[in-house]
Amino acid sequence: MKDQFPIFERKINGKELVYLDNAATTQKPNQVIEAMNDYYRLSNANVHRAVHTLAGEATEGYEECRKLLKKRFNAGRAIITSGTTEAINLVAHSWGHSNLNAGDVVVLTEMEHHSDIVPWQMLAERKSIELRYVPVSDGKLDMNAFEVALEGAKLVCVVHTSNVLGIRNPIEKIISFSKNRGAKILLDAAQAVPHELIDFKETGADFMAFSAHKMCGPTGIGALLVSEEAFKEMQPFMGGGDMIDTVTLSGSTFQADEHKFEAGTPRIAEGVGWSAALEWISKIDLLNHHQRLLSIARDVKVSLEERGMTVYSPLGPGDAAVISFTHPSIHPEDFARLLDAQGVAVRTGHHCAQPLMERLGVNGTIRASFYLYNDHNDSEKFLFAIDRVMEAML
Amino acid sequence: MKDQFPIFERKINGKELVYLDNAATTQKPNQVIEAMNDYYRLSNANVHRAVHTLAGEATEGYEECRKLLKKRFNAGRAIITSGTTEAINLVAHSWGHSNLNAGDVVVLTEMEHHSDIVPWQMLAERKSIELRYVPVSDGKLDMNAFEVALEGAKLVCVVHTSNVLGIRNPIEKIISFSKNRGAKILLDAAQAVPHELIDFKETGADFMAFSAHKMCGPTGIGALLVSEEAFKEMQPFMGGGDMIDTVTLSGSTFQADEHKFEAGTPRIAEGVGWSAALEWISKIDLLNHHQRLLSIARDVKVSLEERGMTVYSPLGPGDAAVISFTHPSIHPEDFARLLDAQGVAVRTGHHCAQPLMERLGVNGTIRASFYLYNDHNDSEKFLFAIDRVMEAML
Amino acid sequence: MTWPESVQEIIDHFQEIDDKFQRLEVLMDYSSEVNELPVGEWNESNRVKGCQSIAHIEIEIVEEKVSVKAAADAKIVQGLQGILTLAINGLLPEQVLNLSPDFVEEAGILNSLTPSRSNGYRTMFDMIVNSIEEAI
Amino acid sequence: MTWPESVQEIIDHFQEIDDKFQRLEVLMDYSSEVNELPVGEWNESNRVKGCQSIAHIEIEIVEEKVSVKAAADAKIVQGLQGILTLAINGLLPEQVLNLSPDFVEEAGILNSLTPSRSNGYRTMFDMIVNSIEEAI
Ligand SMILES: Cc1ncc(COP(=O)(O)O)c(C=O)c1O
Ligand SMILES: Cc1ncc(COP(=O)(O)O)c(C=O)c1O
Repeated sequence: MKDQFPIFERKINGKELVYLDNAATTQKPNQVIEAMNDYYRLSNANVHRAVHTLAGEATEGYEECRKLLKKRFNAGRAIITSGTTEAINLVAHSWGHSNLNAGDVVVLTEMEHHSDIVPWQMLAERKSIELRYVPVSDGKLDMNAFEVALEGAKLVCVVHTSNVLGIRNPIEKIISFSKNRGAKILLDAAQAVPHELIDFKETGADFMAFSAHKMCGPTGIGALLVSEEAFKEMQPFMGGGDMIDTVTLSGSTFQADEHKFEAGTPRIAEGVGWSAALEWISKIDLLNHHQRLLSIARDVKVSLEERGMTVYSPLGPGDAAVISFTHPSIHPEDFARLLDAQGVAVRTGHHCAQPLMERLGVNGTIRASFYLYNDHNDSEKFLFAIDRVMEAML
Repeated sequence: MKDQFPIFERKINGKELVYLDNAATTQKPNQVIEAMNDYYRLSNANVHRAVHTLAGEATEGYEECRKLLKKRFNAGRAIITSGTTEAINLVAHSWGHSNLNAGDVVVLTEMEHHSDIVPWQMLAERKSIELRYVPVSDGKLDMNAFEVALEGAKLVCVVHTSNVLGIRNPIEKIISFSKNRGAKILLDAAQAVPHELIDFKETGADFMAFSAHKMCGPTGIGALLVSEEAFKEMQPFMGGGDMIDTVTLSGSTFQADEHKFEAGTPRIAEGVGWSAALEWISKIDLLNHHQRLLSIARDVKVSLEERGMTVYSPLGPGDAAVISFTHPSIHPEDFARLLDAQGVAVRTGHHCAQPLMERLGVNGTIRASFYLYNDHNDSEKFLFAIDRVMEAML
Repeated sequence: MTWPESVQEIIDHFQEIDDKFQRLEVLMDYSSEVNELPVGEWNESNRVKGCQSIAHIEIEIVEEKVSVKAAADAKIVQGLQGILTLAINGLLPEQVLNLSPDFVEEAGILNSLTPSRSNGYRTMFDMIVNSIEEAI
Repeated sequence: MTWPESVQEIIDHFQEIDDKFQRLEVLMDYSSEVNELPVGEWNESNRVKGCQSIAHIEIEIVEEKVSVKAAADAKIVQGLQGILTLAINGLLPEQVLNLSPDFVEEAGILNSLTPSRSNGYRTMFDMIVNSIEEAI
């Protein structure tokens, strides 16, 4: 599959690229790059309310993205944002601000990405909302504590698949518990949609946020899927062109559909690129790759442990092929730089999940995350590079 | 110059493209398209806090955009946003929310784009702020009324150059009056930066918002320049990755610089593309082109008036080459479609400025807006196409 | 697919023309086929949303047959309404419900408009279908 | 540009090596040149901001000469600190102020790090310059 991704023709420090930083962002196949290229070369124009040919093509191209999102994820409403982070902030502002009041409870988990913590802390400060964090124990969400935390909750925000540990949380259970208690549910699916096909309506969630760039699409675009019920409760977030129906000096009325939440010139080229990525990925057997990558990751985990590493990722059946580990004496940053010198790209640090780091009792980890184009060859080179680092450092 | 813009190789309905919808979005030169292409083919990675080669390159590429913005516009602070609209909403949320209180006055004008009206209406509703609109008379801001409106104003928001009429407002005067009264100033420079080089510090403004896509850059990215004084008064807007310093369950601290306002994975490829556009445009003699285009536009205006059109654009010395007009009996939409059939792209409608339309006493206009690559050839074809429409319709 | 004769004539008419400008001219000619909906009867429920221009369309069942009235300030939109009128007016409700909106594509009419235009047309077609479904 | 002899030696040393991995190894060797800043003296003002790793650097003027103390948990960062120590320690303040931070680029040291790393290095160099300017 690597031949569909032009970046693998590139040499890094004279070596073939072993790209294991997929949880941060994935590489882009030719189709995606070409689609954006063609857009700028052939159809570039501003969208909506326009009647010339280019503008029509641009509008169709951009709106195609929404159609594909709705189709792929079986969603009634797909709001296009600049990414997962904006999508979650959108929920905090346009749903949270008008539906949560002093004393109301929002349940989060210790496993959340900062993008699903900070917006709620900011809202909590403004509106005196109570935040409850479900603890992680043994690398898993404590489901008993979750049930306790649910008491009186209006909203539950949970990461579907952890970007640090690859753990897929028991979201079916979480959603059914939450709904039974009358709470709305937001899924941070940034790490989930690259690895599995999610039927949004079937999950029963109210909001689902994710980014294009983690699923072979471009930077600068993402989406928020919304249930019909929650959609009705949302107020506009940002104001501007495209989201209004009429504007007068004494006040404005807004569009009725998703455009209400998409103020200003939208991410047109990005929408075209994401459409191409969605088309591309729709032809991929994700389940098959998931099993293949998980099996590679499990082998790597064993090898790392044999070399004295602590591996934090359980790599259970539904988990993504993400391995977080540390070495007892080699600093993650040194480790990563010495891997980079051998063409191996991994990420180090807190992975935007400091509370989870705290829980794991580390400052940071080294994270190797696998995706569709990775294979045994990559894992062998990775382990080989690890050995060279250890030789040099110990 | 057209040969630097691949889109002009394209035929529209069998005709050469006459692109006169530049106020909506401009076309992109090869360098810009290639830069993004190369980014995705060679350097794609997520930015910040990472130590591998691709991530380093991506970070440098993205941060280069900020450097170029600061340099070109002589600004101390450049926050990267998804466009003008987000930039203005950012001011409303992160400065307005914490610095404006019930009864405070914000001065706007009737000439504003919806993106500089609706965010303030939304804030006014939440915080009981008073909005005052400076009227337009004879197609100009009423400066006497402006002085009256300034009484007690905390913030003045004004469009530097009108997207409907091309008028360049007397912003030097507006800023000095406003500063004398102690009000902060936001410039909506979406239509200004494509046409003139602005020294932000020299203007004395506190905020300046604009979009890349209107100055040969990509979609999905824009900027807010901020004075040092105003920057200190800004609170975070969206929360998430990259904008924090530390996150704990009991609260978070934020970055000190512009990153504080850039939550989540930024617009990386877009930043790379905009950098290329900024480099490209820095080699263009904007003043020279401005005079050339204005002179073309003035000739066109005369020709349109000879044909019985009402032209609303004064096309004064500093104005952009934007011509808004209507025909007494032909509907703008019919007009635009019949022009499109001849390869001519213009925009029709309210141009996201309904209050100004109201003031002009029309539902909408036809707008032809010229940019660097337009020439006499285009204006001739445009007039020729107009004649054919009139022949067919009258 | 075979269309009602009235529709087939329209398709044939359009297919003879290559030039987009001329197709738009022909489209505007059909504006005279509209049975005008008087301004006094314009309301939110018969307004065609998402159009730049002002457009209204109203469907009634008169003596078991579909009757279309419409109005638009832009002539091209009124031309589309004229074609819809020719295609639908006087048919039985069931016949209309069996009709596919695609004929204008087949005829290359939408082709002569910009793609996003199709929304306005689709909206009108959907409004017709909804009105008929409600009425029967 | 000519560098102080101590710096020139470092540059020469690095320029002999082609392989990035080996350059990093050499860089780490320099970590032993650091005069350690004890943990008790770590504070916000000597913390190197924007580093992933923990890093501190403190400058004093002792008997009119510059004295550098530093600490970092990552060995590569400590190696950079070691090189800065060799380049600067014992010089007169004015000599340091005349020094350009570019020598590590010249030597290809930064080259062997990722570009964004340069920020951490630059930060340290700027901290040194600022401390000296404040002290004199
Ligand atoms: C004057 C003015 N302000 C604001 C905007 C909004 O810019 P954007 O849609 O790129 O956010 C525009 C462009 O549409 C404009 O012309
Ligand atoms: C689980 C999770 N949530 C949220 C985000 C934020 O996504 P983005 O930075 O694209 O907004 C990420 C990625 O960094 C993530 O992994």
